[in-house]
Amino acid sequence: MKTITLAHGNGGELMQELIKDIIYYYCGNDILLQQDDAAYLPEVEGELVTTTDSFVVDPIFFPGGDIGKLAVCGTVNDLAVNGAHPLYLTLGLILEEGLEIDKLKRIIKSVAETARKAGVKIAAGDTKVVPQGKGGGIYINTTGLGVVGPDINLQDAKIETGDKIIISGSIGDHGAAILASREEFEVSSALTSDCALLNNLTAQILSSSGGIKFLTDPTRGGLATALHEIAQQKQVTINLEEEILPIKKEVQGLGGILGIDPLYLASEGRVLCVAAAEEAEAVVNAMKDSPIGTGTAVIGEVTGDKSRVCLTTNLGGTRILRPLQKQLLPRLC
Amino acid sequence: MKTITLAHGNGGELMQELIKDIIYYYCGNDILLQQDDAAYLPEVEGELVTTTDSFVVDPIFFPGGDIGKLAVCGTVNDLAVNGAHPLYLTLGLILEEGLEIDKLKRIIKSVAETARKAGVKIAAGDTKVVPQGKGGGIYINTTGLGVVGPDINLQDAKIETGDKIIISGSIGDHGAAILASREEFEVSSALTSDCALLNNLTAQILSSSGGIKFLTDPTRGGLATALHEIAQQKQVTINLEEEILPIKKEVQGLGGILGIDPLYLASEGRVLCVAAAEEAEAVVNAMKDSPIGTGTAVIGEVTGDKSRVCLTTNLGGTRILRPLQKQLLPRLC
Amino acid sequence: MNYLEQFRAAKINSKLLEKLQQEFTVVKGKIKIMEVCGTHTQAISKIGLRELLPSNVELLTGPGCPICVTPFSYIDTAISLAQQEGVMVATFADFLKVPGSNSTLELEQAQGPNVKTVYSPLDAVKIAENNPEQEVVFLAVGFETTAPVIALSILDAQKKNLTNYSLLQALKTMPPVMEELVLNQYLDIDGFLCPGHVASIIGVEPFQFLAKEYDLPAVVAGFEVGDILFALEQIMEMIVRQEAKVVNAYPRVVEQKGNPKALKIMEQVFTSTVSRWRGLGKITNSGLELRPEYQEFAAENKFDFASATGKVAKQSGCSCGEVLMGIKKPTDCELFGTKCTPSHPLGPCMVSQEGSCAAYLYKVSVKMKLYSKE
Amino acid sequence: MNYLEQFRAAKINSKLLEKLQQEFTVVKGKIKIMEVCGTHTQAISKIGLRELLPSNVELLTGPGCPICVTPFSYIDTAISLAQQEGVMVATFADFLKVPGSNSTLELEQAQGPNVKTVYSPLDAVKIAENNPEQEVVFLAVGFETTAPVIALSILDAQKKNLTNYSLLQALKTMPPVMEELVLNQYLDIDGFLCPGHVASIIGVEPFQFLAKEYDLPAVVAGFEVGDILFALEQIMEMIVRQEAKVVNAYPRVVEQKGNPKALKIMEQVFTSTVSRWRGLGKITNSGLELRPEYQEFAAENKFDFASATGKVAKQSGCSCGEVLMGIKKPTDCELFGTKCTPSHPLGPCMVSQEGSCAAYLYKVSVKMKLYSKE
Amino acid sequence: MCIAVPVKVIEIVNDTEAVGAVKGVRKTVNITLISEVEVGDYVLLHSGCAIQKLNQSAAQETLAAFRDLAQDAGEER
Amino acid sequence: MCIAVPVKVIEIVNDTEAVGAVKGVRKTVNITLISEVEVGDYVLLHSGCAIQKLNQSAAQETLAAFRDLAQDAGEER
Ligand code: SF4
Ligand code: SF4
Ligand SMILES: [Mg+2]
Ligand SMILES: [Mg+2]
Ligand SMILES: [Mg+2]
Ligand SMILES: [Mg+2]
Ligand SMILES: [Mg+2]
Ligand SMILES: [Mg+2]
Ligand SMILES: [Mg+2]
Ligand SMILES: [Mg+2]
Ligand SMILES: [Mg+2]
Ligand SMILES: [Mg+2]
Repeated sequence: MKTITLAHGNGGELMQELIKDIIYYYCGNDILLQQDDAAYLPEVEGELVTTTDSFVVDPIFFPGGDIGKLAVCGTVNDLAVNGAHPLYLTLGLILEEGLEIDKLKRIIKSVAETARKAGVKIAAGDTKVVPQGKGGGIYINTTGLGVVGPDINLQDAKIETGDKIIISGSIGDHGAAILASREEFEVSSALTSDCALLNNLTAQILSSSGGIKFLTDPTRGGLATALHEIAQQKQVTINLEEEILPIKKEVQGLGGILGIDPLYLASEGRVLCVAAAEEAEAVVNAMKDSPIGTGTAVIGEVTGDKSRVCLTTNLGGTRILRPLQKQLLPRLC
Repeated sequence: MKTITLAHGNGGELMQELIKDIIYYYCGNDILLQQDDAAYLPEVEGELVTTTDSFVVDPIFFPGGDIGKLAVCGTVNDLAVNGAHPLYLTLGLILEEGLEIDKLKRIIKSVAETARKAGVKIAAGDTKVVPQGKGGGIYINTTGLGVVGPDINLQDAKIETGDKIIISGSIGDHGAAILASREEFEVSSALTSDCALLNNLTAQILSSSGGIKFLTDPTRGGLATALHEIAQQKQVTINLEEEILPIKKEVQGLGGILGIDPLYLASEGRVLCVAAAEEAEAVVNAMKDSPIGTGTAVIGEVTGDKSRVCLTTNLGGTRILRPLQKQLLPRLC
Repeated sequence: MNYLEQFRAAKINSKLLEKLQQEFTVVKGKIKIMEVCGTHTQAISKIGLRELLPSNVELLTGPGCPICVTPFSYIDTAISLAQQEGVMVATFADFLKVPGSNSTLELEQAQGPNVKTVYSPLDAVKIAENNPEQEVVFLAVGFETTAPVIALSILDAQKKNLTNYSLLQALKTMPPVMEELVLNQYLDIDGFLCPGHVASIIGVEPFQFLAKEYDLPAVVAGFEVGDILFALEQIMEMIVRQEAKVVNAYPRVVEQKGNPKALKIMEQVFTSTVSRWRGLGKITNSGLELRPEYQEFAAENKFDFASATGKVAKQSGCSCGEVLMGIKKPTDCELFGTKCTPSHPLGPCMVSQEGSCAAYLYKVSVKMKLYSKE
Repeated sequence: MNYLEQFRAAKINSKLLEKLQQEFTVVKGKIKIMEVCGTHTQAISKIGLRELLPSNVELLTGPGCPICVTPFSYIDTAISLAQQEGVMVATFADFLKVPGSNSTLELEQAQGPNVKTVYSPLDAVKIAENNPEQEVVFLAVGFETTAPVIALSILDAQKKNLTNYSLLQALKTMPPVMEELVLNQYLDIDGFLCPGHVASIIGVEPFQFLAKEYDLPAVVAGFEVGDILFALEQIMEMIVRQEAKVVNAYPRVVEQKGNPKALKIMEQVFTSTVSRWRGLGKITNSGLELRPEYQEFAAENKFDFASATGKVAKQSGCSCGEVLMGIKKPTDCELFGTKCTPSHPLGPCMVSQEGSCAAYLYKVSVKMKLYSKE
Repeated sequence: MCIAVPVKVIEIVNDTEAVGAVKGVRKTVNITLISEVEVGDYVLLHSGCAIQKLNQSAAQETLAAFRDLAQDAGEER
Repeated sequence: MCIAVPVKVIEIVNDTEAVGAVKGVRKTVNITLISEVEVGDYVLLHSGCAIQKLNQSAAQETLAAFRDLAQDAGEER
């Protein structure tokens, strides 16, 4: 059978077979193979941290990754930017009737490889099948569990005027790569998603300096929205410098053609960091040492307490950056 | 705005508003309100247990419940039948563009109420929106975290010949209620889903006797499939007595009309228990004390080591019960 | 208690079984009784009856499972129709998993809106009505029980002026195939359990030839446990008394003349034709086809099947035909249990739990035999 | 470096800005320059230019945002079409959030396959081709830049013999509305930044009346930072020299006669008509409508709009019209910032970040004024 | 061959439709294939249609025959 | 009014279609609205169509004018 059918989701024999042949085959480990209603976890040390995300990316294979890689990176990264060491993921699959089983295998293989790289185990899973026309090929939920060591205390850090805003590389690559791979726009480019695991990089950042105030990953909504959330939550003014924003030329090109602002395009492998001014250089250097941080740049700083994000334009003007409001769709003007 | 649009899922302002107005409004608690990429959890005592399930039920509102109640019950129950005390759930929503916001509110309210009853907190959440025609109104993933006390050791219990098979009530009510609510069959009945929280009942069962060998909830695939899994995993023969199987007359009626065997219809609020023969009576009594265990019955026993499930028919014949193979669909013959 | 419930009363059933067991042991030598109805097969299997009978009794499974008797090429044609743009195949769910050369209807269903399972052919007409741009082809399989309902769907489509509803015809009739079995030189049947729901339409008459021409006892039977036990007992009595009659043991549902209104509608729309049976080949007058005035609803007239059936290249290696004819036992099939399993059936006999091969695999006592004359 | 990149060179731009600032301070008194193109507005906002200019300079935002100038009733008609069974409205994404009486196109999109956003009207034709059972109505809004592309879509649909593609017409033309503004007694404009992309189609000629008839300096400008600064500088120079010319500062794209081929196609399909502008009312010859030979592609001829527009009952209370006309400031609107926000806009001026109300709300320096004669 | 179940007619909707009930489940039933159906009748439901009316006295006779036979078994033992 | 971006024509597909490139992104472009387009030309892309060819020498002249003006600013300061 080359295709997922509704019978693969009915809890019966075919489903068990699918789980054994694909999920256990690629992702199997001592915990997952308990095969019970729930999985017992070994004892953990440190403060527990959890996060959940569902992934509904379209297309499910894109330049630089696929939904499987994305689903692991996304949740591992959310743990990582909270200072946690990621340990376990659960894997909830919603398959659409008609999905080719070969595609599912490629995706689960990708889940397994990325999990291995991140050092996390798939602890539990679930597979559902929805009728053809009620899904997107595959949707994936990953929920993560990690631990934070006693030496890390991001929660109580206070962001102050003068703190630097640092990003680990170019912005919007993922969002642009996804848009570029949508047929309707009839575009193509060599652009690939930046989708990557951030846990090693965040560990490096946190060990390089005690001056880290905040870490996040600017995913949905892009850099502007991520910074807006920080500005609102921490009641600070953040000022970016347009001229030093790292944006790849392809991202600019696509933004131009489709009328989309790269500041609102998602990254899936970038850390956004707020660091004390005096520590910024050390942090930048530590980040640049990482293979996925070579493009690290200071892009702005905290300038006040107005709960807003501003961009100083190349010309010296100021733009207020609002959080994303509309769908990212090509516009007439 | 009365309807979910794609903009509610783009990570921007409308999404934040939706989350605050609905998710936080109903489910808010100290942990969820950290609002970070990931949530820090208070220290826990005992062995950690985790489980995940996605819920894709159609229709999303059905007699006796809705997808929100189901999503909480399902995951709480999976923790509970593994002997765990449920503590936290994560909540991953995949909304379909076009879902009425009032429906979403009702569902999230239902999530919150059921979580409150179960004594669990929603620790983290995620909201995605998929285009109209690529979802089922709403899909929900819940991932659960619980702890098992030191006095409980279901993992090492050994199932032996003579052990009794006990169920906490009638079988297949949920599956039948869902089928009955599907318009195409033009049927109606007063049947309601048995969807319920099992954590109090399982706690009662486990405290009533040290002779509990196995607990599970016969959900997808129904009683036959659940027992088949036990038979395979534990290499035992399980024998059921047709005559004492608790099946509601409406479930029988619907099964007759649609040509569907109630043994393969899901329950969402029943515990299936394997108990030592000498403890069976005490266990049954304890179960009957619970408001959701009043229909408890011994329905069979372990009779050998053949990894199969048999049913002794009313006439004294034997039927081998295979796990569910096909979709549950009305048949011609 | 509804009076119908009494047919399921366990106490009486046990007594009936006891009586039956006693009778069988009285008779020396092998006794072979064939149930020709798939629903009887299913009921017998569900009550675990076969193993309760003495070892000299065989309950033979006849050609009454519409899935098992439908030839391979029909499935391929249905699949090739489903694959066509603008065509939606509507079918009873039973057919979903039956393998064709390269696919199944279930797989086609998964690829797009190509296959829709329906509870009734009348639902297929509704689908055609709501999807005017799609040709809805209903897989018209089954026997006389279902034929009137399918006829009704044609009248319904006609009334609604639908030009996008058609049948892929493979309706069959029971008495002709039963006669074929009786005539089979290798087959030695002592009595027939006649199909009660077919008889509810066509009545008892059409089965009389069994007694009159071939001297065989036959009982028209219902489907409750008591019905089946009672019918078997009636056959036994006749065997013991060396008597051959056709007894109506299902009179609450079966009238002597059947259901005249249903028959009239069925005959208005359909007429007899030769039909091809898997494992048995072509049998004269054993099928139903649309009358000339309803030929506009024949999928055959709307599509070019030559090209469709031209595709039938790979065979699955399935021995279902031979199994159905008794030339092979399921275990003689080299695919049995290894490449062919209920989850991944290669032939129709493995598709349903009561299919000959599936039943054999799970060691429910199976004593089916059916020899072909070839 | 691609030669076009040089138009973005930061160093030159800073020098140009410096020069401009110097010039403005030389001039005493208020200077009002209007950019009539929404894309200019957007570019100016993105570079944060307004606040970099001396306080005696106002950059007025003209009626060049197709969203802001489209009347309320048009949105309602589009929504009522989308709500019709068998009708799919194809639109540029800009329109999705604009509120009608009871709904938005975005909400209609969420209810079913009623609204499809397209990158190009040519894509809308493809959709019509692939969905023969649906009427695809394209929302034909925009100015001369877009009109030729929409004309092309009509020719494309005609070549493909499509009978299910049509336009809901609201195309507008720039020079007539600019003249209307000039004639407005309350409005006092010192110079115009002319729309470069409109000019790429229609050329420089149609703007000459500004200088010749009304003695106003005007510069046809591009959209890079340098283009805008340079164009403003050219206007300033003319103001200082009390000279009125129409200068083409975008010659790499704008030919004196525009694009003859595009004009030909546009004129083949469309002809001038009166058009209604939000806040400005009807303006003679300021719109485009399908020529009689293409009227079969007019949605107006396929649907009964009387019934559709009859629905327009509730008004949102939006003061966009008055804001556009300068009778009210955004802050004078009682809905501003409370009931009307960028996430929940009640009027088109709040829809895009550069809309007058949205811009005002976020305190990007807004100095827009536009008085009506009423 | 064909699954069919008896249902009790509890409502005649129109010439072609009735509502049948069995064990607390109601089902819309097409009644075109049978004649003179009334509320209270039992009909045999197959594939959405009533294909025959049930004959209650014949049922009672069959039940009586069952009982006779069952008694036989009891006696002979 | 209308977003439009210059792209370089890198391939003429047929009478109506070309491939344009800008900053490493390729885009199919309808060229029906312009005449005599060749590979190497720059065209202005709006809503899927090339609406005008770019005039390279005019561009250079404009750039020269920019530079002159910028120099002015430098001198005057
Ligand atoms: S085992 Fe499978 S392939 Fe072989 S005869 Fe049976 S159904 Fe056909
Ligand atoms: S604030 Fe809103 S409602 Fe008021 S004028 Fe502006 S857009 Fe219209
Ligand atoms: Mg479970
Ligand atoms: Mg689970
Ligand atoms: Mg994430
Ligand atoms: Mg599960
Ligand atoms: Mg994150
Ligand atoms: Mg998250
Ligand atoms: Mg569960
Ligand atoms: Mg999230
Ligand atoms: Mg098809
Ligand atoms: Mg519509």
